[in-house]
Amino acid sequence: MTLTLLEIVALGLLGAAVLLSLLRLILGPTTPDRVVAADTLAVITTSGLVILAALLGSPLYLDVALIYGTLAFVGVVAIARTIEGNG
Amino acid sequence: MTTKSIQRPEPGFVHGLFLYLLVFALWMLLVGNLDTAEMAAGAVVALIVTLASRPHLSILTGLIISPAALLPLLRYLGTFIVALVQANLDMARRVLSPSLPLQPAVVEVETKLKSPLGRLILANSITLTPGTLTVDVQDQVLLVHWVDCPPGSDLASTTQAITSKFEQHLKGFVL
Amino acid sequence: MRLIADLFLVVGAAFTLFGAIGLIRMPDVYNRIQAGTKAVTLGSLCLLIGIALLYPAWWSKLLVIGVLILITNPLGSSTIARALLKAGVKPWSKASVSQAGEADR
Amino acid sequence: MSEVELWIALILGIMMLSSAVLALVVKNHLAAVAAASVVSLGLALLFALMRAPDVAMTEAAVGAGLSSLILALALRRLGLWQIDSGSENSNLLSASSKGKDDA
Repeated sequence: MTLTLLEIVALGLLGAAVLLSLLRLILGPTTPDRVVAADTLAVITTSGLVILAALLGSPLYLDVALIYGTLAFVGVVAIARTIEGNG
Repeated sequence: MTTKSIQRPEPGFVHGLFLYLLVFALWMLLVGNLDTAEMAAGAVVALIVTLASRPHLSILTGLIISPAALLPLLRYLGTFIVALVQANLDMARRVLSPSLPLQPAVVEVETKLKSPLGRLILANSITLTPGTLTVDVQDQVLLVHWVDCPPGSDLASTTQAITSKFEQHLKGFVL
Repeated sequence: MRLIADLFLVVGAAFTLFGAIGLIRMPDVYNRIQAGTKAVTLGSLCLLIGIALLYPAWWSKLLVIGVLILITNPLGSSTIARALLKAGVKPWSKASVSQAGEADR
Repeated sequence: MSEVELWIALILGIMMLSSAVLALVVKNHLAAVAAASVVSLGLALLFALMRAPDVAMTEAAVGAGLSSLILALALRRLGLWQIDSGSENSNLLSASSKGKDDA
């Protein structure tokens, strides 16, 4: 599909958001900052997969987004339990 | 996160049926068409899932399952969406302003909801409303991290204002 | 139709960008969690609505993904915040600590 | 490949490379797990961009979900879960994370 100008602007904003979150992941002075940045990146990626599905015009990629969203949540909860220690 | 002080009633047949219908609806949404074979497979799978999750069914006992609960649910969703958009506009204004107006504090908020499910929904909605983040849920008390706690304000009344907006609708469909 | 969908897409991407800016600018972990989770949740929902307007045939799966994000994202950030509090990370506050809430565990 | 896909691939490449390097150099194990999950996240998107949804699905399931789950739980079992207080930035986190040393 051919993209309109607004869609290209939206993609650019999303790319900037990814890069800024990545900056927080790299800089982030503490470990919790990095975990939060990874969590945010995971959610952005989930919606990014949906946008990719629209870009490629195939609903197959929606399943990838669904699985990714579910399992990223599981991973985040596991990391949080690890931070919590034996609480 | 289970609280032992709460008396949980035994989950009845209605809750099992509710979960069955929920899983079946999820199956149909994932399949995306109304094929007869798919519906039969969905019925079987939903039955298996419902039977397998019997020991954990007690989380649903907080739910009031009746047609009269539908209206509060819709009103709650409306309030929630408005609050979500407000929260984002507020956060955008806060983030974009150069001086970064912040006055964070952790406050305690009491809730009147009794069931774990109700507290879960309340905590989730508080996380998504302007300037607040639920940190922990102890029995009756939610620990809420608040971005902009105005100095000198009356903590008790302002924090009640956070919850009461949701509670009055939530009371309609959860205990 | 295309225009409305595009507007939703741009608004969603802008909210996501605000969330990322908040992630950079906020002074401590709790505030970063707040900025991140709120803005990214609404941003993702707006993006999903935009895609649903572009491809109306996909509504069912998009609905499932939207509900999934709406439930899991605040839950996940709340879990992280709770773990941080239990691990003893103190919330940041301005120089005048006197007004801060006293709910210290 | 159209031009838009090239730009997306560029951003994904930056993301994967930098977080892979971060996973190697960072001191804290938990931060390394988070960085590694970001790498597999970018890899899943890259596979989807190359029109391989099945591989992307596997990568999303194994890389993003299960590997971070298993690694985090292993760190917890081994008692390596201490969070650091960062690089001496007293304004950000003052004298924190000393709370629980009794693993």
